[in-house]
Amino acid sequence: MLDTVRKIAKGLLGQGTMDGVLGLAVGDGGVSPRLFEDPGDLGSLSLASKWPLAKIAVTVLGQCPDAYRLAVVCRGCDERALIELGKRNRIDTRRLHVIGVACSGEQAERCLCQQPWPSRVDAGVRAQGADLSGNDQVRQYLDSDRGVRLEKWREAFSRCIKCYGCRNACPVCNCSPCRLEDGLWVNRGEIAPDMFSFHLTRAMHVADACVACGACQDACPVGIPLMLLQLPMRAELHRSYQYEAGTESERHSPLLSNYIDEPAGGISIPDWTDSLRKNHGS
Amino acid sequence: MKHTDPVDCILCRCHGEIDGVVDFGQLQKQLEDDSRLRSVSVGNALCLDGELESLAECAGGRRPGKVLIGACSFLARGDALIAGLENCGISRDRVFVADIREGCAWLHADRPGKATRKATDIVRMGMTALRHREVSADVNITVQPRVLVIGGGPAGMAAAVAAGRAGVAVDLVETSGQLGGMLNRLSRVAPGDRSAEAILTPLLEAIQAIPMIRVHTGTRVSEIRGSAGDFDVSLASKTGSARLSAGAVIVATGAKPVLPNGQYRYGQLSGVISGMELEKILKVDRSVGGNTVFIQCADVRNSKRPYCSAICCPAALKNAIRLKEIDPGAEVTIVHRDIMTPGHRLEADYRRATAAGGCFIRFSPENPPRIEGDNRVTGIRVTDILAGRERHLKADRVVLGTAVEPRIKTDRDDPVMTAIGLAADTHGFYRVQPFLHTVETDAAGVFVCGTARWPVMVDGAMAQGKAAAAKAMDLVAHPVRKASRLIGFQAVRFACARVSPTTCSGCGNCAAVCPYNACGLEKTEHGLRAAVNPVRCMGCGSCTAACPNGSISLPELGATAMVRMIENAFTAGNLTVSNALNGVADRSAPGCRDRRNGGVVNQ
Amino acid sequence: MTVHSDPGIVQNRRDSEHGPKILVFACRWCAGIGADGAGRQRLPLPADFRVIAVECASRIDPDTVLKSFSEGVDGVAILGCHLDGCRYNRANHATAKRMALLSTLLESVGIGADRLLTSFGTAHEGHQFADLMRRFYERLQGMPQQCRFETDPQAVSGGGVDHA
Amino acid sequence: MGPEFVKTVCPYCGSGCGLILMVRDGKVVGTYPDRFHPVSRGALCIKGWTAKEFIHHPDRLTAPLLKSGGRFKEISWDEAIGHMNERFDRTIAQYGAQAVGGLCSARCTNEENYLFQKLIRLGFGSNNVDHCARLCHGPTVAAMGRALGSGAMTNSIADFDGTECILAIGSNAAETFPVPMGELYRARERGARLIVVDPRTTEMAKNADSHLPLRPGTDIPLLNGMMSHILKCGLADQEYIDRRTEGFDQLVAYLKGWSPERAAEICGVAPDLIRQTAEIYARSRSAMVLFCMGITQHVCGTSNVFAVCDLALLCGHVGKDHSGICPLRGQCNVQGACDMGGLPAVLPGYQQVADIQKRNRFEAQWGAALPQTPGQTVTAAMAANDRQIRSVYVMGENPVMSDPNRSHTIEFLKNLDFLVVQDIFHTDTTRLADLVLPAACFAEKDGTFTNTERRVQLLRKAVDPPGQALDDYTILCRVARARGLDFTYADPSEVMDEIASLAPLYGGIRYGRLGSEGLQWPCPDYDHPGTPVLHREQFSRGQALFVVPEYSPPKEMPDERYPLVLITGRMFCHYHTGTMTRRSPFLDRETDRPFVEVHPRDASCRGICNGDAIRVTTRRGAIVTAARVTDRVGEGMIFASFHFSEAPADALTNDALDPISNVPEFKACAAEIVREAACPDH
Repeated sequence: MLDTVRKIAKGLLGQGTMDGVLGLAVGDGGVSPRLFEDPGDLGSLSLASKWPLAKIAVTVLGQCPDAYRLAVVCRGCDERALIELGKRNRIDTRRLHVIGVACSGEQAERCLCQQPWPSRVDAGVRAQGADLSGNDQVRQYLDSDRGVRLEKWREAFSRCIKCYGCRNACPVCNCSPCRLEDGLWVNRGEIAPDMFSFHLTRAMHVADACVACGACQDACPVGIPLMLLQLPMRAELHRSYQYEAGTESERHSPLLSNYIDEPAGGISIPDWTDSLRKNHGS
Repeated sequence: MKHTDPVDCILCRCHGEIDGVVDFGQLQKQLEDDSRLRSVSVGNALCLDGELESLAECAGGRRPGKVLIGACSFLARGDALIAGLENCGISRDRVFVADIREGCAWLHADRPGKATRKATDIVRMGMTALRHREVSADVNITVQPRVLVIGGGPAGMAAAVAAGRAGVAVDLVETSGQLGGMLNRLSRVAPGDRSAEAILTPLLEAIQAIPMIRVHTGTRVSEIRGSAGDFDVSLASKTGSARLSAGAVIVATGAKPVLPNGQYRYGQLSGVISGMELEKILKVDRSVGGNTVFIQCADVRNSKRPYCSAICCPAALKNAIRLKEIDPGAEVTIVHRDIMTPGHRLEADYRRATAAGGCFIRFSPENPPRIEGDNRVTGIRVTDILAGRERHLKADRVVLGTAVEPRIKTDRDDPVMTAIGLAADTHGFYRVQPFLHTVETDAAGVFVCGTARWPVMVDGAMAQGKAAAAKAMDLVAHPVRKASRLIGFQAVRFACARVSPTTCSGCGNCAAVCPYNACGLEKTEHGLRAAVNPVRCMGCGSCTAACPNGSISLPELGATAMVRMIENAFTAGNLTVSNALNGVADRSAPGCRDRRNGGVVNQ
Repeated sequence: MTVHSDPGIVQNRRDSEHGPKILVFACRWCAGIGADGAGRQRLPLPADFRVIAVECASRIDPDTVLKSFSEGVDGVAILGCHLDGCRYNRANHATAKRMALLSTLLESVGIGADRLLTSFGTAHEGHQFADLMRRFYERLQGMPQQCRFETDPQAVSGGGVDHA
Repeated sequence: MGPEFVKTVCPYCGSGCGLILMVRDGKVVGTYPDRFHPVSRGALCIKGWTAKEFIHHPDRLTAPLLKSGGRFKEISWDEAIGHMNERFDRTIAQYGAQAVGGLCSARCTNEENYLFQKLIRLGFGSNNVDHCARLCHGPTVAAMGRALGSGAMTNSIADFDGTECILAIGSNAAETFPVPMGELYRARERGARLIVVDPRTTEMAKNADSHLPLRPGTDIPLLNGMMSHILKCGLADQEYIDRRTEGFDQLVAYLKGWSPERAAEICGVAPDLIRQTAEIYARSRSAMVLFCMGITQHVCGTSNVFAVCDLALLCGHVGKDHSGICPLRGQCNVQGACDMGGLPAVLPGYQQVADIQKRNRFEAQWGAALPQTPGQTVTAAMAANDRQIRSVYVMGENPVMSDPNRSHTIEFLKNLDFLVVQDIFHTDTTRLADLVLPAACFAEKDGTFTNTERRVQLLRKAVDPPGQALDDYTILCRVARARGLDFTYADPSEVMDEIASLAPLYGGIRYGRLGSEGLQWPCPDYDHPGTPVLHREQFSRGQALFVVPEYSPPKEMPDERYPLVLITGRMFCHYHTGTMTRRSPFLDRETDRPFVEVHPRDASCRGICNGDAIRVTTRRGAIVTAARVTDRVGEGMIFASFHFSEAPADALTNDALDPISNVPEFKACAAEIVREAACPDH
């Protein structure tokens, strides 16, 4: 799998179709991201376990001259994140080339990923998506009844040390300045920030752009299951509007259009006009 | 306007209506403790002339600050109070009316203690809203003294004539080769039996007589840019294209009759014709004989088109009378679900039709009439609800009363109109402002009339044309207009969105969500940034909700004002906020917000 | 008609016990008129809700709702115009979608989606507004209260401070 | 053409998290966590994420500055080194070698600290070398050195995950040691019990299973109470005690006089809570004790550490997987600075100066005689202030802000004949210096840091230092060569080879072997894999020693004039004297004003509201700061952080020293607060 990727990268750099390939490299300091620019040192290219490169690609392109064309060794979630960034004009997808790598089965299990492969798989074989029913964190945090869920989530959020790692690692989250740090919405100078105005606000901001790559959960030092915040909302977006973040590059988020002009063929105005009548379950 | 400007508070007793429930002593004490209010004064009835002004004078006598009025609701007397202060020099932006009558005293008459606490909170929320309020930018628009009328039907012509007579230059654009629209295809015009020419010719002569009207037939509007007061219109026709500017646009593009394909074996049997085909026959061939059956509500008032087209019944009556005149011996029957003939003249047509021998049969939509005949129609079988039995009619000809449907189905099909912010309702007809604004649309400076707005008879269409012309002239009459006063349904626009380019990341959420296409992305030296068209923006705030970091905001109710209002909502009554649900660190953050000490909050 | 309330009679249980706190974001056209109408018809309502008037329900974003909950509010109501009657050309559709998504998040975290009431076009008139508020009030009554009124200001003598 | 990625170690706390810097055109433009780092595992704290913000700050020192007539003027490196050596030679000639002192830094690399103490000992012939371990884990080095044979953390950070009980005494790890806090929470997720002993209700205390809010400075009574209960219930691990410890009988005799009730009177914790905690700790199969400044920064700091060691040894929770004693080092290389001999009485590798064989080995290797008598500690010298020390060389330290009794420190530094300070920014200390040398920060040098779990990790140079600034390694080599010493090294890796040849703990450590995960000393020879857990079979000193902990209350108890106890410490978004964090815009925006936490009852009876300006006074000085009314502090207690030079907490702290380790009592002194002005209305 590794040498096919290396061969593709060598081809792209050799013929000059791409100015650089962003991937992981094994060096004396272990594995770290690296921008390969001459085909010679592709020897150190490595496909170690998952390292989300989408956010790094944005910063790299931001630092390079405008005409720079970048190939990125993408797993499924990287590619989906780049598509979402293209929709929000953060990145010029024309300058990007995806070298698709499919994730292994247990990597998909670890990330609770339903589609562990990019649209074009150059290396690796498509593994079966993770089934959430077995996962005990999902059972505790999402499927138990309301009082237990609240207790679990509040206890998890009270561990937060406000390192902003979840926001810094998220590929689709790059406002500057960010609303979580302006002192109006979230109190400054105290940790265990308030659950609503920090965690749930961040979750809502990326709700329609989240590609479920798990970078936020991996970057959380105190192990808050941040992915489980996004899964119900992604499911709701899929159920109501058949919208999946990062799959169709032309279709904008359904939250930005009204019910009639909804690109997916228009959905009739929902019958409920008063949410009290809607049954929310216990 | 800075948030440190002094605020003077004036409370109104409303002759016991408010202070009968709210304990003004307690309210005044709480407000006087608050360091953010310069003075607190109480009046008996502020709406009686003189009292508010005198209180405002003595309060604002020193440096003019802002005035916070605790009285009745905006809809009751609030607006009048603001207008009163505006007369004596305090502008609208410096005044806030906190509703402690309808919103508090009258709602909670049986709970005086809590009503007092609620009144304190309402006034305090008003104060924070006033302190953090800023003023939106307002632009002056130079208005082009020209009106563009799209569509040369009766509505468009009437609008053109009305505007032209008033001395306004008009461009009348018609896609077909000649003016007249639907009139050219009608023999007679309901109600009454005036011939189409009788209406059409005076209109055409009037248009000829007015030099200010320029007619462009066989021309299509290819693109409209700009906004109210300064539309840049480009026309396309066989002979080439042209560009012209216009201050207002009147849309009179009419609607297209529905071809009842698949209904009552139309298209399979000859002799089953639509209403428009009958008009064509009557217009040319005077001698039309034989038994005729009119079937009304063909492919309309159903789930696909849940509306009544208002034209088919009068047309059917008019044609029935005409057929009876031509061949009194013929049997003319109108098979209908309901006959819609509002007004005395249509009622008179109905009576003349029955007098002339036409008979009416009512069927229920569940089992509609069935057409008999193999290649030519011979008769129809229909169950008459009133008689309760099925009737068999001989017919040489069956006329289907078809509906009128909009030219476009949804906004996206009509890029020209969407570009200027015109929207269609769920049925596809152009959408006008709800509540009493018949011809104004969501887009400032764009008006709509005739069947493009909703199926209507010719006289109704012409009346709407004149109304649209009047509205257009109202806009075009002033050479310079303030953008904030362009909106139909408000005296002054609430706000105009403002972008802070340094913090905007150019994600385009606001441009996608704006209902008026007033917000777009433009290239600046540090990349794509949002930009607001100050004329089109209506101040609804959709963009502020879509913007993740608040780069675009409504100055009148910005993020700071909203958050401070939320914080002050439940401060009276010494609320502690280490709450069960939130359960996180209590509210003793280093900032100055601590509601433990008697609710003194500093924002 | 002035309402002179005799403090003795009226100062009963309803005035002292603390119901759930509700923050209402009312669009100035439909719900605003409804709230105003309820006042004019003197419909008695629990006094634990505050109304913030906005131009259109589309001005309310999830951050505002979540900030309200973080300030210790028990329920948030967003009252806008009918989904096809919005004065600002269907601006309230985006809010309807966002709040549906937010209620999914609130439910999955265990706060409960029924703490967020979104009503489009059902609060035009006074009685509708009052009925909606009462139903929302009863729904919240059965749920754990977010925060406690520690003491009534009158009861606290001098500048003394209560504490959590 | 595109940016490069450089792997290095975070410059702030002792966790030693892996950091990746993205560099473009000589500028650091991005920070990313190292996903495969053994400690941080792809996470960083708020300071780690923003570590790049101070690197290119305009305030960076770019040229050597010589003070003449009260003003600094730029001079060249040769002039500076010449002037420096000449002034030191004049002091040695006039007052002897003992009049020269040096302060090395817990934020410089191992190689730089090694060369610094070699220069002071070899170049100037004085043992007066010290660094800020004197203000933090001095007692740990002394006490654990004597009780177990090594002053370092016995287990690794990863060991927390899997233990059954975590006893955290005097540590606010959630704010000051954020990333490893994740290990504690993972352990709790798996059922471990987290017990926090801290006067304040810190974040960790809120999330703990039980919190013992004791009065400041009463740790020994509490521990004695627990130990006496464990002995009474026979929960002690007698087999472990017999096999691996000595001096148990003196401890038993001493503990006879103690009981949970007696302990409760002194420390204010309910007796049955003490009993319950003791039982949980003793009964669990594996348990980790972690402690920090709350234990060490007291007059009885060393005894406190002895008490902690005795408790752990009593229950046999040392030298096993998931069981150990873990002092959390506060700085990125304070462990390394101690290892490198940056202490007056110790040569590199904790080899005593007084030990002749050890000294001879160094003299043979270095080729010159070394001073015999151990030097003076910095706190003792400042307390004495008897002008025994005339000129001082400070590298990467800010004693004016960090040492207690600020006016005393300033007076000591002003009385010096010559003071040279080497730092990356101007600080309160550089302003008093005669000569200021511009140094390089963590991203501008190669070298190694040793984190709190004894893991030696490699730093890699990402960008060049600004202007004429040089990294400390180069400066020290040039100063030494100017004095005629043979400091010729091609690069820092050769210095590490020399260290390995001299210090047995670092015997097998070479740059080539550090790779991505580093090595945990002791690593005696080339192919030794490093030691995650110390004292497995045998203690470094053979048998562990029970030492009787004498309890002495804080030097300054509250009285009617100063009724409140002042505790100082750190908060989550600033680091020590704020030199770096207050110049990082993101962190400064998080908290840009000093504050003091006050209990609501203390605040209300003084009419203080949240946010009001208050004046905090002690016997040594006064500051004006903002009040933060919260019940994070107990009643009768206030907490101030020491990052803010506009309200320096060290102007208030008491410079009473722990008799054995000379560490000042930062955690308890008597103070009073008065309302100054209402909260600014914004």
